[in-house]
Amino acid sequence: METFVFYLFSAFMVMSALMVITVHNPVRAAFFLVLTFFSSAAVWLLLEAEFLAVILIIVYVGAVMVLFLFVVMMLDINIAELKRGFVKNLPLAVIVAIAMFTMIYFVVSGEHFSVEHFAPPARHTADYSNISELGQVLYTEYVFAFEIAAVILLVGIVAAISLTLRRRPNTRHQKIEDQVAVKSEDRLRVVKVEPRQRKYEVGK
Amino acid sequence: MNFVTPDFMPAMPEIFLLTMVCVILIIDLFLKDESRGATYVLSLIALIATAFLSFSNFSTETITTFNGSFILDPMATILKIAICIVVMAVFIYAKDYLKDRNIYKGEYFILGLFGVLGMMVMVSAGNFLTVYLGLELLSLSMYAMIAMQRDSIVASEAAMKYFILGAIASGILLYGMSMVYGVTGSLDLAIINKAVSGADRLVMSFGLVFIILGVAFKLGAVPFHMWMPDVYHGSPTSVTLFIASAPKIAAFAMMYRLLVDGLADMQADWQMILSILAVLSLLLGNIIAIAQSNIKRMFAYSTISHVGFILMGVIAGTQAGYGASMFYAIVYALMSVGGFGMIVLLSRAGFEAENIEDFKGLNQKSPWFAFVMMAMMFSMAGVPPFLGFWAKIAVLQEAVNSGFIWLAVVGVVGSVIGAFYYLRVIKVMYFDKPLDTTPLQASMDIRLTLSLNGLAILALGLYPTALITLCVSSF
Amino acid sequence: MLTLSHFLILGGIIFSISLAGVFINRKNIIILLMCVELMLLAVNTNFIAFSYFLGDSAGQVFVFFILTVAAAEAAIGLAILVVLFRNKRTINVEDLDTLKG
Amino acid sequence: MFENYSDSQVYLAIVLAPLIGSIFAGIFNAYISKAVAHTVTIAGVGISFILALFVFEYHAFNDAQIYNETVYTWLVSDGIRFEVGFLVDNLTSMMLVVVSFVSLMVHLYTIGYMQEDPGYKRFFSYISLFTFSMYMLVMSNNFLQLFFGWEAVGLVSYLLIGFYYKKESAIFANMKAFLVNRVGDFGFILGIAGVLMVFNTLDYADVFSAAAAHADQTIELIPGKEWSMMTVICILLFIGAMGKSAQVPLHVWLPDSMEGPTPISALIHAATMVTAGIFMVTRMSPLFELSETALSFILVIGAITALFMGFLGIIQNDIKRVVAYSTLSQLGYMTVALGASAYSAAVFHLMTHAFFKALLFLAAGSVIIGMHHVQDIRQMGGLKKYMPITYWTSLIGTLALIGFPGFSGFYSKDSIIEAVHASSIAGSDFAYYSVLIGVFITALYSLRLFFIVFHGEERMDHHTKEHLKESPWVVWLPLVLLAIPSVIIGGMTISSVLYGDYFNNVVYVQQAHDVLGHLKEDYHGPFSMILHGISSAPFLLMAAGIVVAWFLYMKNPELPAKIKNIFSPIYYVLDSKYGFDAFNEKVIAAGTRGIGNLLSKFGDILIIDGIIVNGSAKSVAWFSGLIRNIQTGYLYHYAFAMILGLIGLLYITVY
Amino acid sequence: MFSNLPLLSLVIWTPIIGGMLVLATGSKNSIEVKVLSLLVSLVTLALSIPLYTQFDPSLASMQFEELIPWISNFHINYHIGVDGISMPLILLTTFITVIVIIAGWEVITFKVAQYFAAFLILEGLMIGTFAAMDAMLFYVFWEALLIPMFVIIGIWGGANRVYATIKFFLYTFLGSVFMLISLLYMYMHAAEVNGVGTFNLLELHKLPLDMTPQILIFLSFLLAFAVKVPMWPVHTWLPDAHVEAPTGGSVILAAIMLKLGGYGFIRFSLPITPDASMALDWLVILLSLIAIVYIGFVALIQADMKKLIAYSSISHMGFVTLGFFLFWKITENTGSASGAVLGLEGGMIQMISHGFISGAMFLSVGVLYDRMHSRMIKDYGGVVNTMPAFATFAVFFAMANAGLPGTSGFVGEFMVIMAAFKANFWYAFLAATTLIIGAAYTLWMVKRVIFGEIANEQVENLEDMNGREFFMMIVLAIAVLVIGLYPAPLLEVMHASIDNLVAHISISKLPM
Repeated sequence: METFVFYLFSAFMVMSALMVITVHNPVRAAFFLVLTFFSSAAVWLLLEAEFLAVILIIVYVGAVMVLFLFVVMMLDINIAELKRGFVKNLPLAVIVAIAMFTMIYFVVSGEHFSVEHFAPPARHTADYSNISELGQVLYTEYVFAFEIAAVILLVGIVAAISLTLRRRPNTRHQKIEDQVAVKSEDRLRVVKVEPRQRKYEVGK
Repeated sequence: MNFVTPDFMPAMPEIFLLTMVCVILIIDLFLKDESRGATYVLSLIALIATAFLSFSNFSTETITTFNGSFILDPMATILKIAICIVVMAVFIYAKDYLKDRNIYKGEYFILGLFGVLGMMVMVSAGNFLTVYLGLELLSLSMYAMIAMQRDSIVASEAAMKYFILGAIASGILLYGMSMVYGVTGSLDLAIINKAVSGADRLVMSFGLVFIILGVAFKLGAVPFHMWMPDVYHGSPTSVTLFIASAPKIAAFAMMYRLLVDGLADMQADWQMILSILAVLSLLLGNIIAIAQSNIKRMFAYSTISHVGFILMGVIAGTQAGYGASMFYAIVYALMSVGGFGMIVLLSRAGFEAENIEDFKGLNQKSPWFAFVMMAMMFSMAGVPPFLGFWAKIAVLQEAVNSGFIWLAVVGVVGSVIGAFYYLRVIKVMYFDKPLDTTPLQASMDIRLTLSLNGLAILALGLYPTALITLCVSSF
Repeated sequence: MLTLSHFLILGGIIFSISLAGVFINRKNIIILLMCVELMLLAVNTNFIAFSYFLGDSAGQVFVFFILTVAAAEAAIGLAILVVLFRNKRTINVEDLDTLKG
Repeated sequence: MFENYSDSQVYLAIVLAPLIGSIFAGIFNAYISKAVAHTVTIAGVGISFILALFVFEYHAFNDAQIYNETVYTWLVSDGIRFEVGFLVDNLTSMMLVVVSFVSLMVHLYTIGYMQEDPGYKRFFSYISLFTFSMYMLVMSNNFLQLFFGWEAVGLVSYLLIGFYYKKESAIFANMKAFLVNRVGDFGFILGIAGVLMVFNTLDYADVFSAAAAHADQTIELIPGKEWSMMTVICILLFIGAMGKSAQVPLHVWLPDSMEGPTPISALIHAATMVTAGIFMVTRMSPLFELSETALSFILVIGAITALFMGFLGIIQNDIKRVVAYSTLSQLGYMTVALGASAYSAAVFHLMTHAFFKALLFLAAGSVIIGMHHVQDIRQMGGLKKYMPITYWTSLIGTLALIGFPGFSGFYSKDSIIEAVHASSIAGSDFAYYSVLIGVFITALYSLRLFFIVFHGEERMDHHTKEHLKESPWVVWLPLVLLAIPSVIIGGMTISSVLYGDYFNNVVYVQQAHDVLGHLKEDYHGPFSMILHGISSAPFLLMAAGIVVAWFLYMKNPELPAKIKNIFSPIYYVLDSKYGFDAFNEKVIAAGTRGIGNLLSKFGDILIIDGIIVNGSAKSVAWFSGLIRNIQTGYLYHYAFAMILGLIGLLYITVY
Repeated sequence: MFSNLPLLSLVIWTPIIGGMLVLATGSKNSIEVKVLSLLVSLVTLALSIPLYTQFDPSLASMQFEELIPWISNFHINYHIGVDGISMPLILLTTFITVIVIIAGWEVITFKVAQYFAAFLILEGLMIGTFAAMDAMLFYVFWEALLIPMFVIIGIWGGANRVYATIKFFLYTFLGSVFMLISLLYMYMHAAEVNGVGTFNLLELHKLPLDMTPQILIFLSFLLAFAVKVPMWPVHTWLPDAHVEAPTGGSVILAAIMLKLGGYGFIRFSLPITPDASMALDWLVILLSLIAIVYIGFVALIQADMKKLIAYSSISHMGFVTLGFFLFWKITENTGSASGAVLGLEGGMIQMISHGFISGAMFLSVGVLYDRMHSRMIKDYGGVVNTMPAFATFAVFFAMANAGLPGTSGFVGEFMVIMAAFKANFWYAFLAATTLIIGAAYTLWMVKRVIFGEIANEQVENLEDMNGREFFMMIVLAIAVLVIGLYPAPLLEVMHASIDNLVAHISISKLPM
């Protein structure tokens, strides 16, 4: 059963990953990526990484991929142009991928990761909480990393804003600090009007 | 599971810096463009204080905290101080440039400081996780900094290239980490180090290659150097200053943490790999640099060759060798920041002194800064009595000591080839007539710092003992 | 029976595909970004598999952080992409050749 | 010698007096008058002449001990002391007198001869310097100083030949003279090096006393072939002598050296410097005696020079050149004597020749003055009546030169011929006939010159003729003073110098080579020698020469032109001086320049600089320009490089 | 009075600091700069004189030694001292620098302060090189002096100066980096043998070395020093550098910088790698002889006076290297080492003499160049007519260059030829050809430049030397004469050191 699930989702995963890199339309690529993530989440579930599987869906599919799609649609891209030159690059890519995979395969298959060394652990019981286990270590052992990760997110925010926020000179928006700091003198100008004496000049 | 409050003291500089960044970030929000100087000053203060805190944290012992994810040893302290000093110089040099180009924004300093934080994390990293996070913190800051000159086509192109390649490199690094994790069962470098001997050799080697790629990418060793010329070239000089200097120190630290702290038992393997990279870097970097007419690009290639030397000390695989490499990395950062500082000095609003030609006749305009630049160039070329010479000696010495004489020979041949393009810079400064008569327009702080930078290259060259001792004794 | 190798090979395939994607795609930077995400996915799969077979949660923690970082990374990457697009009006990889030599 | 002064002080005074005069005249050139210049230098030479006479008397008549002392140590290295020192013996003292006398005469003569020359003071400085150098050469007690003097006279010769520095031919001649001499010096210094190698000292006394012990030493010049070390050394040393004493083929500089003012032709290129080689070989007789091969070599070279250079004298039309070729020929005689181990005869001839040849040159100079610096004899003639003193002194010189019995040349030349005749070493027969024919030739060209210049038709132009008169007394006085020894010195001294024991302590001759010893048995005084001489072959040949000359140039002046036409190939050979100059110019000089060009253009510029240095620089630059293209700017290429690197490293590491 | 002063350090640092001062003034008012520079050089000269007067010629050991730890990690010390080999060269340096400063007095109008400063700094560095007793210190000075020289040629040089100066720099740089590797290797080896690494030259002299490393070290030294000397075939930088350098630069280059190479052989190659020197002496001898003969021919056809003199320098320096490496061949040929010292001391004398003569020759060309701005022989002719005093000196120095006895040029050549004969007849034969070729190229040049009719109007308008030029010439002429006539005092100081050197090189360093 597990094997079947594994193969099924693995197949999905590989196929959709292939689609990601081969389709020309970035929107479709994004959707295939979503599919990959979904399949991947399923595989992860097999490995009892429930929390991460969920996170993958929520964070990746829910946020990151949406961001991707958003950008793809925001940018006005000529899809027809993107199609050219694909076949030309294919052989190189295939060769590289196969070479890489051969290398990896040679190492990860066979005796190095055989069952003797890495026997499948016993399944956890139903009350096992993947979340709490991670949570336990996240805030203790990995508190430093956790803080750094927070900083990274902060950098992401700062960077994204500073790169994309454009203050157009003629847009109107509230300047809160100005509003707060406003003084009456700025708003109200008391003008003392000198009474004007009219001079009548006769004979002009 | 009992939670023991970790010892925060060793991480005091980082914590302080983070706090300061946040403070600056907030303060900067309320600053008008005219008063951006406050951010600048605050950033400098933050760096000085951080350096000072690091200094006061100095201990000859190795202290680990946060469950081993944070290591404080002499090397870390020294490198942190060095990073702070170098970045201070970067900020000072960058200020006018930024102003002239209308990108004098708080983000530059804030991202810069985040970068510093990332570097400090890398320097002190005790496990794969912190290495990775530090690396990403640094990288992400840098990507953003490059792209910050938003109206520049080359800057955004450079940022994009750097981003993509950097991301791929991180991915590869992570893949390697996963392999090592798989066979050693831990992310903690100290534990990994103990577990290597019992682990599967083949897989370890396999993972090692991926990890080295990550490191080599960050350092810019051939053939993982391709990003450097483009990024150095395309980035605004104010950012190139940053990218080209302190991160190499951090990259060295990362290399040390991963390879020595973590995979010391794989020495034979990484020695071989690194020596291939070193040879390629030394030769290719120097050779391609000759053909460059853009000085930033030339520096990029020259950096590649310097990376060859940094690798050389590590390849030696001895304590003194690491010390020598560390020394080299610091010296390199000092030279590099000075070199780019000179470019900034010569640049004006609407004028980038990017080409070697732009240095023509500098000696006529300003003998002093021509001298400073000459000191930098000769130092980079490895001509005594400038500091760069001692850096080269230190690593060559260790390479020879460990029997890598052939590598040392490649190194010196490379530096002879390299001398050519450094000489060309001196040539245009001293032997050619200036293209224009515009006097140097730079504020006092740049002039002063750059002068100090140049003098440091000379003075430390005359008496490098203290710095060398510091570096060598930190292992 | 599923062994560790199965998962690692899966990771390897995805990893290789992502690398292939980098070459195969010379037109669209966004796809390159996606390839990076794929690569990270492969790594994550590796980590989780190891974590499971080692019975050690550290791998999963790592994955957690990778996901976090990847999110930030994606944000910045896309921001840069936007900047680039505004400058060049294209996101064609082949047009990124101002800097060379 | 003198009561209040030590010997060394006297010798130093001899040497330094002309030097001081020279330096004075040289340094204060611009600040002193002509009179001061010549007074100072003549005083210097005069002092040294007087002292030389005392020295001569001291040694020749008072049998003084041979003086051999160090003046100062030049340097010490490797335990070998290189010193400057004086060796004064009979040979030296004789040379001192000859040199100082001729030099003094030339100094005096110069006052008149150079009267109007702007380089007057400079000239005096030079000739005094020359005198000093010559002293250093003859008084040396070691090879080093010998070489020093050797080169110093060469230097002064160079300066004096090029005295008229504006004249292209003069500055060419002086360079040529120096270079040809350098070829000789090249051998000479190697010879000295050989001496040092064998004896580990350069001191004459030490070398000569040890010479016999090293006679069998050999050297392997070409692997597998052993040469006698002594032969090698002697030949090398003799090459030096060939340069200085203008032996074939290194004679080419001497005729050209006539570009210099006439006084120095007399002093340097006839009387003194050119005989340095003869002096040197004589000095080295203990070495040369050890190598018969070297002696034969010397003999043959000398014979060739004596004969063939004489031929050239016949067809020359430049008054000085005729004398110059005669000098060459006479030097050949001396060399022949050396080769025959008749060192004394060589030196004897050296002495007599110094006087009469100086006389001839000065007389020629006098003629030239009279002729307003015309030197072509074809424009002269009948000068006898205008310049009687010059005429008579010339006649004396000429007779001395051709060896007319009773004149000094007769004694010395006849002795040489006899000595060669008596010699039995290889080449002596050839040498004998050469010198014999040489006598005829000498008489022929000498009298030819004499007749053409002083007798016959007056061919000079009108203007010259008007001003033609005898030279002033400063010019003719030296002629007269030189004429005296030219007549008498031979007869006066032959008994002691040649057949007496004058050179007993100086010259060493092996029993087998002792030709003079043989001759001595038949010697019964100068007068009987004259009697004997009149009936001998040389006299007949000489007489024949005189007659032929008379017939050709007095009787039938048109005849020579006809003969010239009939024998035009021979004339051509003679006119081109056997092609030595052409060979040197076209082959040696041009060849040297050619090699230089080749090495420079091909070696330095093309191979080393072009291909290796700039080539490597260029190829690096080219490679750099090429390889920078791998930085295409395309992301996927960059990524590809990374992945390729990754795969490559994986392959290397894992498999 | 001087006994407690670190005299040697003063000699090294006075010009360097003086040069910095000159640089710092940087004033437009150049006369002050010149006076200050002259003052500095004179003070240096004065300071260097006690090195001779207080030198004890009977000692072979280092004198005026100073040792201060410098870079303790690598056991690099600021270790200086002089012996009979280096002391004369230091005096030569201080002497020639004064001349050079005077030579630049009126000629240099552009960046005057930098010019003089460069020379002063160069002087200090060169003295440092000669005085260094620590190999790394030596190397530092050795390399550092490329910088001022690079600048000197590059800024004040002729038309093709950039090519020349870069060629000069790279050539010499390439030569010396391999030496660096060797030094590092020996440091490591010393650490293996003695337990502690050292760059102390005297220690390195004693360091046992196997044959293979010795050969490699020897070759690396050879490259470094051969480039500097320069020996054929790595000589081509010299003519270019000379031609383009300003007069002062040429003088320094020829008079002193080339000596560094010779000094390196005698201080490094011979005592550190005696066995390799023995095995490869034929190579050095061969190259030396090629230099003497080949370069002589090349010099002959040069059309440029400076180039000609430059080539002549190479040829003359051939005698130096020849003399240095005769030891083994002499021993082999004659069975005793007698004569080896002759060669070594001859080489030394040749170096010093060449310092004066080539300096003077370049000054002579400079005198002409300043007037006519041409170095081409064909532009001259009949200079003697308008410049008699100059012509006198020119002929004198030409004769000295041709090795006339009585001038210093003769002494070294003579000694080396004497020694060479002991080694092999043909060595002496080839070496002695310089008598002919050397005279030929020198005199031919003299003939074409000095003598003859006035060639053109420019020559006609030449003015004879002024007092400044006359002073330089006369000083050098006296030096040339004094050494030529009485070299003994100069050799006295060397004997002990050279004997010591011979003792060193005759002992094999191969491990038993």
